[in-house]
Amino acid sequence: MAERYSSFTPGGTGWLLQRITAAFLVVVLAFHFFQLHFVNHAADVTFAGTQARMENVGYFLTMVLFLITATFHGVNGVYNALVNQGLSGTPKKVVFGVLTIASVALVAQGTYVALVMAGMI
Amino acid sequence: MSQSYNRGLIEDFSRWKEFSAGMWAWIFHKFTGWMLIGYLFTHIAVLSSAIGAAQGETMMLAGEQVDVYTGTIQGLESLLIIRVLEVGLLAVAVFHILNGLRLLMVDLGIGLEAQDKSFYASLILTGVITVASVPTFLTGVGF
Amino acid sequence: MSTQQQEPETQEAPQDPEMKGAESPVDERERESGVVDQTSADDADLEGETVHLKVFRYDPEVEAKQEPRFDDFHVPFTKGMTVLDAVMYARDEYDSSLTFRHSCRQAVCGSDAFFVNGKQRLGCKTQISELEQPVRIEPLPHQEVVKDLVVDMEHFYDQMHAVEPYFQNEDTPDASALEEQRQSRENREKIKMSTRCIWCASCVSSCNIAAGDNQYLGPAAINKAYRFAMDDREPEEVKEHRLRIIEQEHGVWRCQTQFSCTEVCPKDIPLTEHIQALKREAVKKNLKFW
Amino acid sequence: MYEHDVIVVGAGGAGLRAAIAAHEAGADTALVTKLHPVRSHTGAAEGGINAALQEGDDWELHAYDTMKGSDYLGDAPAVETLAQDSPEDTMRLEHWGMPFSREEDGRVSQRPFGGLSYPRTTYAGAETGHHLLHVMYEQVVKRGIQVYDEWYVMNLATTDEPDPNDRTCHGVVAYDVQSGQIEGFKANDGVILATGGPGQAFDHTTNAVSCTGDGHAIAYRAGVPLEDMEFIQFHPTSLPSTGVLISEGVRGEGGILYNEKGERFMFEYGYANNDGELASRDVVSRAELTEVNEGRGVNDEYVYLDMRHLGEERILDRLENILHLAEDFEGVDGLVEPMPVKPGQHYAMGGIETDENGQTNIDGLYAAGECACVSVHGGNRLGGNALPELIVFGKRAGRHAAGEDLGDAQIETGYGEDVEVETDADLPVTPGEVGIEPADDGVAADGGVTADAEGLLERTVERERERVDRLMDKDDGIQHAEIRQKLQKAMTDYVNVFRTEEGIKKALKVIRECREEYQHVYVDDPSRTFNTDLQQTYETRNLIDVAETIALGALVRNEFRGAHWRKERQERDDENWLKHTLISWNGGKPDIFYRPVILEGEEKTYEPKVRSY
Ligand SMILES: Cc1cc2nc3c(=O)[nH]c(=O)nc-3n(C[C@H](O)[C@H](O)[C@H](O)COP(=O)(O)OP(=O)(O)OC[C@H]3O[C@@H](n4cnc5c(N)ncnc54)[C@H](O)[C@@H]3O)c2cc1C
Ligand code: HEM
Ligand code: SF4
Ligand code: F3S
Ligand code: FES
Repeated sequence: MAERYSSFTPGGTGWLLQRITAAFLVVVLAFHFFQLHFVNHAADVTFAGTQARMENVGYFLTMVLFLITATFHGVNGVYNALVNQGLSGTPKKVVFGVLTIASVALVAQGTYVALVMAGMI
Repeated sequence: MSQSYNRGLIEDFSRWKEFSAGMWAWIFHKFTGWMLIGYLFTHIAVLSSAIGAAQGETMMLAGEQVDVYTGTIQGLESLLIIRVLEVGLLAVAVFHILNGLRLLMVDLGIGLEAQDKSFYASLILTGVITVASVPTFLTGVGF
Repeated sequence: MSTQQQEPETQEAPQDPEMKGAESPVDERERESGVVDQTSADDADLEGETVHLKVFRYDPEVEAKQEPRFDDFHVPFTKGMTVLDAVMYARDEYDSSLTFRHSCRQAVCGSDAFFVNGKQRLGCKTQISELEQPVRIEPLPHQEVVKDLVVDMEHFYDQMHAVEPYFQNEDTPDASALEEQRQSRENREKIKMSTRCIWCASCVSSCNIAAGDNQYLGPAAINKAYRFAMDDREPEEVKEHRLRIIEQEHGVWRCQTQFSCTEVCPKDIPLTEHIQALKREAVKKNLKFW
Repeated sequence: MYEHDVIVVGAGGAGLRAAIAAHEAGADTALVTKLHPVRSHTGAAEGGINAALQEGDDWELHAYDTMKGSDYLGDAPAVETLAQDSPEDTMRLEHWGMPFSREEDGRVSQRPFGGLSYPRTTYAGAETGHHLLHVMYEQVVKRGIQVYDEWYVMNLATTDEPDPNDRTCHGVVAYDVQSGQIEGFKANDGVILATGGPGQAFDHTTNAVSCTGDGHAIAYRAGVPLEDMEFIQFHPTSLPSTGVLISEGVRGEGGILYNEKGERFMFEYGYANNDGELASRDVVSRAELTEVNEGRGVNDEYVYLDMRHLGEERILDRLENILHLAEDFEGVDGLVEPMPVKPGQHYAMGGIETDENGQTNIDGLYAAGECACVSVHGGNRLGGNALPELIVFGKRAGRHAAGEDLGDAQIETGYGEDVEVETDADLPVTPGEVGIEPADDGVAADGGVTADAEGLLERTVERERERVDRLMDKDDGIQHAEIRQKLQKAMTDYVNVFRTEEGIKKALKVIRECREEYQHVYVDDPSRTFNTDLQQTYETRNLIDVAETIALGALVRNEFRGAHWRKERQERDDENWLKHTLISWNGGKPDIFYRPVILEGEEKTYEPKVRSY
């Protein structure tokens, strides 16, 4: 009965953020693909070129935000998929922890790389 | 129930032939989502070579001394397999985007009756866009 | 029903107590589904022939049936035969131990949802002539099998009960004064489809999420919650309370809009639409607090 | 053994309402039902609930219509109670959230119905019964009333004093369908039977497969008379293969009935030269059956109801759901083909004799709903009068069983000294039990030990366990399905809309044969888990008893009243027949007796009117 469903953690925020990040990602991802495969061919990417783009503050911020949203969106998506498959109890907590650490690491590393590219470090 | 029979999930995936549009969309979306997040991790790993490049590390690429970042990327890009994988990635991303848009519509309660049609549309569009970008992706590979 | 002697008095408007679809505002959706399923191959082709059924058998107590198997039955076809008619025939004529739930034979009791040729369907509402042969009849997937086509429904009932499936308004008018709570036609229309659920569990059985996450409320229970949350006769606080129930982690958010539930529902309830509407309501409610 | 104050058997509209009422009156209440409550056949009702709600209408008009509809065989106290209580009880359903159809101003809608002088049929779309059932189940969930679902009640635990009127009911014996376990349910205050109709006594019925008259039969065998069983309502347009009802709306819109030769028989053969297809239900039913009997039926079974000439547009607009029904349940596309239809058993006016508080002659035993006969419907039930009966008399039975004082009942019950006994019925065979074995009697043979309810219950449980063992241990003989089919066919052939003395006698003979065959019945399924074979074998026995009372009643009542038509005497006979037919089991030797109908109401006496149509 009702007790079975007593985990009163509203999942609504995650759900909403997943949609909002998705909407944001549509734009940025399309832009990103276009930029690096059609405008500049990936094969022609050089460090200098990357540096030039990254030095533009707007581009830099967009990319960092891109990274953060994509990480959240992707990792949250993976987590949800696992919960959908019935993940619960301790394994669920463990997975949550691992995924959180992985995303923090990813965002940290990515931001660091971006800062380097922008020549700020 | 102490005595009852659990048929487990056999009927889930051994019955793929009977799946309907919404189900396929879900499976594909899941699959493409996982590919994308996987790629994101690799992507950042590859780009991390920029750190070395900034510190002046270099490597040999096609007989030339270049910085590690340029070298890694261009080295990878010169491999056909990577180019093909990239087309795959594009397909994956495009489908995920299009179906993602479809899902956003569904969340807003728009066009629910046409959900199967919009799934087929996403599939077809994905195919078209992918095929159309093959030339762009494959230019100059390995030559 | 009308007695003989009253008949002339009501002749100008022959009214039927059992009038079906007599409701005045004609529902759009009902019209749509009016596009009748294609009547397949001429029934005449089948007349005089037998229908080949492959029926899932399991019984924990009978040795030969402890390991599930499929039994073949060849049932003489008669025009208009439904899947339920066919299994009833097989039971009455060939094997009285063939077990399945059934009662009304008219799609109102919800007891005979089976997995027929790979889809959740009500046995009594499925014409056998529309199916490919052999007709495979299995118990509903994702529920434990008790015996043959009978599945354990306890979990389904628990889920239904978990959403507090009863009207809550402490402040109703006086019944003896014959005063009702007013409800607009629009509001009734809005909840109409959701009130048609017959608890057959087809939807839940078709949903992959419900299969994976046992705690997921599932489309039927969420639809039940919708039926009350959207009913204007309940006060605002109750609605909020209802939203709190369905927005738990294993509530509406688990739904991945697979649409299978909507597709199999024998009562044509737009389940996905109702689930999505509740997600939006829940988000709206939460945004209010920010 | 389980123990509660009030045990309600059956969880359709009547049972649920009774349970709610008993619970509200403070009793520890439990529902024991062979189907999960929401599966009950109340869910099939479509039309509506009669209640005098509007201004301009009042209960007296409703009572008058009902009495007239009953062909003056309803008991005034019951009829008036129904009409008086229905408005408030219907309103209460609304307060419990029932989604009634609405008017522009937000009030509940009411529509006109056959036989009603005012539009007072309150409805919720075309699925009133479904909503009524679900709303009341919701209230049961809300109140946390214990439900034993998929428990099949096999018998009552009743003491065995020689005079049934002295007996007391202490509970029921039921078996858990899922596990096969047989248990006693002790009722401290009362047992309420709400087991629904006996439609399965016929092979063609709009009733569910589960409508097997179990409550009728167990009460009957325990010593409660069955009343007015011959009054069975038949609906002229039900689909041949399933019994699903095709509404009168089709004929109302201009649908035409044809026989096999393509003749519009209602006119061609003069069944109703004025009204044609729009003649009343029993007229149309008899016309259809005459066609079939005289060889003009399609496949010797049914006739055609054709609506194609109405045009697709009109059909889609007004009768769209009929298309679905014909398609889903008969595989016929009403736009291209005519629909096959035939008369089907629809409702039983008679049942377990009770007073207006739901009480039977046995202390502690109540009945409500279609299985009971209070009687409000008399010779014929008006459309929309069964659902109010469920809530009004369900509620009363629940409250009374829980100990509330509802005042003294005016309706008498039981087979007493002062009743008129039928002594010269010309019976072709002896009715009743063949070679009665003690175990097959309705009461525990314990020499009148009444003091110890628990002991009584244990003995009754033991008896049923033995019976089950006997049925299961036997390895050959005859299977219940064969007997049931034979019984149903005989009832449909001979005790249908069309009744002749000769036919009914044939039916009684077949019933006798069925009884004899039932001596050899065995259950083939060896499993205790969900053994529906066993359950149905029990049900078939009940059907035999119920069918017999229907046939007996039909045989003795030599007149045409309400739904009961007799070839030998095609008119109403108020002189001799303003009385109820009652049949008492009498330890296996049925007795037929009569009780005068009560036509004196609270304020006025209902004077029988001449029937005209
Ligand atoms: C197609 C159709 C349309 C109708 N339309 C209308 C209408 O429009 N208006 C109207 O007023 N009336 C209508 N009626 C009549 C009305 O619906 C019924 O008379 C009424 O619903 C009967 O209700 P009930 O509670 O007595 O029995 P049911 O609803 O039949 O319930 C019987 C209950 O008893 C239980 N039970 C039976 N035997 C046992 C046992 N041995 N052990 C344990 N449990 C048992 C069952 O599980 C079930 O829960 C219609 C009937 C039909 C068939
Ligand atoms: C570009 C635009 C994108 C859109 C419109 C989009 C949309 C969505 C939506 C709506 C969901 C939720 C599905 C659901 O809960 O029902 C989702 C899931 C997911 N997305 Fe995206 N997404 C986008 C980009 C990305 C990117 C860049 C990644 C990878 C980093 C990603 C990874 C995922 C993953 C892993 C899931 C979970 C899949 C699952 O259910 O298993 N998405 N996406
Ligand atoms: S929502 Fe539809 S499929 Fe689900 S239980 Fe209700 S009627 Fe059955
Ligand atoms: S199938 Fe399941 S995922 Fe949602 S739309 Fe239906 S509940
Ligand atoms: S038998 Fe009742 S829904 Fe099919």
